[in-house]
Amino acid sequence: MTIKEKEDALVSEFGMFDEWMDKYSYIIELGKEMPLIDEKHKDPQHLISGCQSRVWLNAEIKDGKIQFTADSDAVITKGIISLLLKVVSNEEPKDIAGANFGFLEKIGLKDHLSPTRANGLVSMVKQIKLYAKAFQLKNMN
Amino acid sequence: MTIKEKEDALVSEFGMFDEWMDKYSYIIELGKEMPLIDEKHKDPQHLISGCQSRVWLNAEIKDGKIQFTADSDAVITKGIISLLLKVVSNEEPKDIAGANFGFLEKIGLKDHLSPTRANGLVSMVKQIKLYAKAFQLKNMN
Amino acid sequence: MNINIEKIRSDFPILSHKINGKQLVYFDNGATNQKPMQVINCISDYYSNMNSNVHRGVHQLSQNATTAFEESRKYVADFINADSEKEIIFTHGTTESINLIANSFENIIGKGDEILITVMEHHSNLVPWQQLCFKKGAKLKVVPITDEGDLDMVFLDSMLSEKVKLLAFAHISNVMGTINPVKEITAKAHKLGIPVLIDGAQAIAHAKVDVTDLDCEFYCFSAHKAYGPMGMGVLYGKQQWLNNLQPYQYGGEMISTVSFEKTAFNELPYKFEAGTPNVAGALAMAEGLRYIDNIGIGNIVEHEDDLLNYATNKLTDIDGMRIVGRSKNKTSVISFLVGDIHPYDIGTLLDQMGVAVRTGNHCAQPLIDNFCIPGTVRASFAIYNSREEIDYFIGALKKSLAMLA
Amino acid sequence: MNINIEKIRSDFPILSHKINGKQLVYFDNGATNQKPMQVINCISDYYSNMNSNVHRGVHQLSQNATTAFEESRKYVADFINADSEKEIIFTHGTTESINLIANSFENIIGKGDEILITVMEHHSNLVPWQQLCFKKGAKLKVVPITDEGDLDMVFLDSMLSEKVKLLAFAHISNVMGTINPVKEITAKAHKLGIPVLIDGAQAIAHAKVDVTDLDCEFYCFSAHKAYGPMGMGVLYGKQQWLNNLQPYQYGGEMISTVSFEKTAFNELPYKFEAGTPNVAGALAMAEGLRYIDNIGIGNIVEHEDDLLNYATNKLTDIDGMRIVGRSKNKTSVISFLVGDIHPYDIGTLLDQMGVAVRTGNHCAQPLIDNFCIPGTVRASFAIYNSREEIDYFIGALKKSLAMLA
Ligand SMILES: Cc1ncc(COP(=O)(O)O)c(C=O)c1O
Ligand SMILES: Cc1ncc(COP(=O)(O)O)c(C=O)c1O
Repeated sequence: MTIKEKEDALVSEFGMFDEWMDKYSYIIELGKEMPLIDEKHKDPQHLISGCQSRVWLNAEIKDGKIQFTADSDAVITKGIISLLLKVVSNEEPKDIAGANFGFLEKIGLKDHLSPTRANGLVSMVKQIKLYAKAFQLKNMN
Repeated sequence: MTIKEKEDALVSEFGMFDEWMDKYSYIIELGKEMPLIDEKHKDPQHLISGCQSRVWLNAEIKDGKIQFTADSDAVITKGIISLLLKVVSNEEPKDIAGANFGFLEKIGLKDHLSPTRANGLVSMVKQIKLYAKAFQLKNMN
Repeated sequence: MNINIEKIRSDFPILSHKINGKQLVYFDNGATNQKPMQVINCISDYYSNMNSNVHRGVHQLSQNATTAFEESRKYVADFINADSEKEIIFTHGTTESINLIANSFENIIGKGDEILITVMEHHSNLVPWQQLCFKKGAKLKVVPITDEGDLDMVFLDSMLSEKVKLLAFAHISNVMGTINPVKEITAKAHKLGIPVLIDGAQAIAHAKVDVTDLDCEFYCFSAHKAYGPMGMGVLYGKQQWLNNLQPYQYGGEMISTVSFEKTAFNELPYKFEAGTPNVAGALAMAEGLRYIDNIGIGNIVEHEDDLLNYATNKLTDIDGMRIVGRSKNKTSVISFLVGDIHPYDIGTLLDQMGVAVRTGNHCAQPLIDNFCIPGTVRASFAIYNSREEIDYFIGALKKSLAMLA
Repeated sequence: MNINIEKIRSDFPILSHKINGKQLVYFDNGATNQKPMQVINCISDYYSNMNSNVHRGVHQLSQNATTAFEESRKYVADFINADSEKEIIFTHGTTESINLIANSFENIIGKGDEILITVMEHHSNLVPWQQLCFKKGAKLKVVPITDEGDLDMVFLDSMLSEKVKLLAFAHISNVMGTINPVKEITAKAHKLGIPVLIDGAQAIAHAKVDVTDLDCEFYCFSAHKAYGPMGMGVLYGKQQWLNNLQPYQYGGEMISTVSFEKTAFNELPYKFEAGTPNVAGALAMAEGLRYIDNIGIGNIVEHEDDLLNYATNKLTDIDGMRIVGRSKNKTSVISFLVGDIHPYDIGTLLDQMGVAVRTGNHCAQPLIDNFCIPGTVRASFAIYNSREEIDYFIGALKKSLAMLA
C-alpha cells in the first residue's frame, strides 16, 4: 500500500465510530500495538521536546525503507504516534518527505497536530521528516 | 466680609453668565486685576509645580492677616488663581486653613481643581494652606 | 449559603458555551478565571465613551479618563487595605510585579547575600530571584515542604538569618492550594529585619487580602485571576521601600523633568509606571474586584470551601487516587494523579466531555520534581462553580479512567 | 478620495459624543486614537466566548485561544512585513519595547561606547538610553535638527562612528510630524555596522511600515496608537539579534526547563514574553491593524495628507501663528503657538467648544527646550477626521484667540 492508501484505510476504519469514546479507545489500542522503541534508545537524543508527555522516536533504514519505532508515557499521545507511524513506516525516504498527514483532519484528530498543542506531536512530525531527509541525502552519496 | 460671604458674592456674580464664553472672559479679566507677585519672587522657591503652566505664589502677613500675591504664564490659570486669592487674601490664618473653595463647584469650575488637572491648582491650594498653617504656628510661638 | 449560584453563573457569558457538544465545565480557574458581563461591559464602555490618554490632557475626555483611572487605583488600595493609593503600582501582572522588584533590588543585593524562597514557588517567583542571585553573586535558598504540602516551619526558622536580604513566597500555592501562614512568617522575617514579598496571584480572588494586617513589604497579583482583564496587575509596596528603590522602566509619566544630561523622576506611584498606562485595564481590574466585593469574599470562601470538600471526598473514593497537597489549610485547588496514568491522558479525555482542567507542571517544575511525579491534573474552582459540575466532573473522570485502565 | 468618511466615522462609537454640549472633535490622535466597534467587539467576543490561558492547556478553550493568539502574531508579522512571527515580541507598548532592548544591551554597551539618538525623541526613546549610558559609563550623543524640524544629516554623518553601539530614533516625530528618512539613515548606520532601533509609535497607523525594506534591527510600536487596545505593543527584532540578547523578565512561558540551580530559556518569541500573555490584547491589536488594512494604508495616507494641507493652510492665515515643525516630509501632526499665548489657555478654551487637542511638551521636553518655547498646542489627525471638523476647529481657535487677545 502507498502512504495515500494507508491513510484512506485509516479514515474508513475510523468512519465506523459514531462515538468519540470508541474512537479514543481504538487510538489507545493502536498505541499498544505500535512497534516500541528499544529501551536503550530512550535517551535524550531520541527524546522529542513536547510540553507535557515525553515522546521518543527512532528510525532505521532497511532495504531502502525506513522503520520507525517510538514510545510515549501518555497513552493517547502514543496512540496518535502509532497512527503516524502506521502511515510512514516501511516507506521510502522520498515518499515520507512528502507526507502531510492530512488524514488526521478527516478522522477528527487534526487539533492534536496543531503547533500550539502541548503534546509535542508537531516536533514529532518534524523529526520524522528530518530522518527521511537524512536518509535521502545518505542514499544520494 | 467673611470667606463664606466672599464666596457667595462670587457665585452670584457668575450666576449672571449664561454663556461659558462670558464666564471665561470674566475669569481672564479677573486675572488681570490680581495683585501680582513681585518679580523678584518669581523664583524656584515660589514656583508651584504644575504640569504645564507655571504658577508662582507668595504670602505675607500684615496685621494678623495674610496677603497673597501670585502670577501664572497662562491667563486662565491666572484668572482662577485670582478667584482663590480673592477669597482667602486678607484673612486670618485660622480661617484660611478651613477654606475648601466649594464655590468653584457652584460656578462650574470645579474640574480645574481636580487632582488630575494639568494646571497645578491643586498644589496651589495645598501651598495656600501651608502658608496659613505656617503663620498660625508662628503666631502661637 | 448566602450566594445565588444561578444568578452568578448568568453573569458569565462563557459558561453557557458547549465544548465538544457538551456543556462547558470550567475548572481551570487557577490559570485564569472567567469574566462577568460587568467587567466585559466596563471595557466596551470605556472604549465607546471615554477613551483617552491620561494625566497630561487638558480636554474633558482626558480629564474624565484620568479621574476614572485614579479612582480605580483608590479602589484597589481599599480592596487590599493599603495605607495609600501611592502604594499601588499598576503593572501588567504578577510576573512583572515580581520582576520589577527583582530588578530594583540589584542595588541592594550583593555577594554572599541570600534570597529565601520556597519549594512551592511558581516559576515567576523563582527565576527572577535565581537570575538576580546569579548576577550579583548571591545565594538562592529554598525552604522545603512537608509531605502534606505545608511549608516546613522548622527549616524556615533555621534558614532565616542576617544574610537573608529578602523572603519571597506564595500566599497560596497554585499547585496544591496550600494557604501559607503569611502573617506569622512575615513576623518571623521582620524580627531579623528581612523584607517580605508575597506572590498573591492565587490568593486575590480566594482569600481576604489585607496588606496592613499582613504587614508585608510587597504584595503582587494579576487582574486576570480575579475576574479582571489580562495584561493588568498590581505591585503593592510600602511607601518607604518604593521611595528608595530605583525605577524599573523609563519614559512617559514616570518622568518629572528631563534634559539630555539628566532626568528627575516623578513621585509614587508614577515613578514605576512608564509609558501610556492601560486605562481600560485599570478600570476593568477594579470592576473585577468590585464583583468580588459585591458577593463578599467571606461568602466566596465559604462556597469554594464547600466545593473543595465536596470534590475532595468524591475524589478520595476513586481507586488509585493520589491528591498532591493535603494541607489542612487550603483553597479550592485540587491536584491529583491516578495510579500511573499520565495527567495528559486524563486531561485530554476530560476535554472530550467538556471539562476543562489543567495538566502538567503548572509552571512549578521544581515542586513537581520534588514529588518525583510527571505532573498532575489540576481542578481549581471559582465562585461560579457548583456541586452539580463536580458531580459531572467525577462521572467524566471515572469514564476516562475506565478507558485508560 | 477612495474612502467613505461617514462610513468610517460610524465605526467609532465615541465620535458621536458631546463634550460641554458640543459635538466632540477629537484631534488628540497623537496621544492615543479611538477604537472602532470591530476592535471593541473583538475584546468582548474574546472574553464572552474563548477566554483562557494559552500554550499549556490541553482543553479546547486553551487550544482555541492559543491558536487565535498565534494567528494574531502572524498577522502583525505580515502587517510590518517581518520575515517570521518569531521576530514579533508582544510587549505592553512602545515604552516597554524600548526598555527591553535597553536592558538587554547592558551586556553589549561598555565604558566609552556611544549611543546615538536625536533631539526630537520622545522621553521613552531617550531616558532608557540615558540611564543605560549612566549605568555603563557610555556616552549619549544627540543629533540636532534644522529649524524646519528635519534631522541635520550633516551632523548625523559626522556623529556616526565606530564608537556608536546603537542608533535609536523616531520614525515620525510626535511633536512635529517629521517623517525621518529611515531607510537612508539605517543604511548609513549599517555601513559602520551600527544596529538601528526605530521608535515607530507615531508611524504604525500613518505610514507604510515595512521592516524588511527598512532593514532596521528593531522596530517598536504601541497598539493603542493604531486603533487597538491600551496595554499592548510590539517589539520587532531581527532573529539573530534577539537570539543573542539576554531575556528581560523571567517567569511563565519564557522558561523551557527549570530547577533551583538553573534555568533554560524558551526559543523566540517566547524567550522575551514572561508571565501570562494578554491574549485579548493581542487579538484586539491585530483587529486594529486589520482595520487599517481594510481601508488601505495608501488611502489613509492620502486622506491624512489632505487634512494636513487643508489645516496647515487655514492655520497659516491666522495672525501670529507659528507652526513648529515644517518639514516637507511630514504626517498629519500640527504643533503650533500663537503670539505669546500660553498653549494651556488655547487648549482649555478649545475644550469648552468640544475640540480635544493636546497642549504641553508632549513628553519631548528637550525638543521643546530646543525651540525655547513653553510647549505647543498639537492637533493630530486620524482616518476618521474630516475637513468639516477642521473648519469647526479653526472657528473655535479664532474665538479662543479673540478671548485671549
Ligand atoms: C514617538 C513616540 N515614542 C514613544 C511613545 C510612547 O508610547 P507608549 O506610551 O504607548 O509606550 C510615544 C507615545 O506617546 C510616541 O509618540
Ligand atoms: C502562584 C502564582 N504566581 C505567579 C503567577 C504568574 O501570574 P501571571 O502569569 O499573571 O504574571 C501565577 C499564575 O500563573 C501563580 O499561580
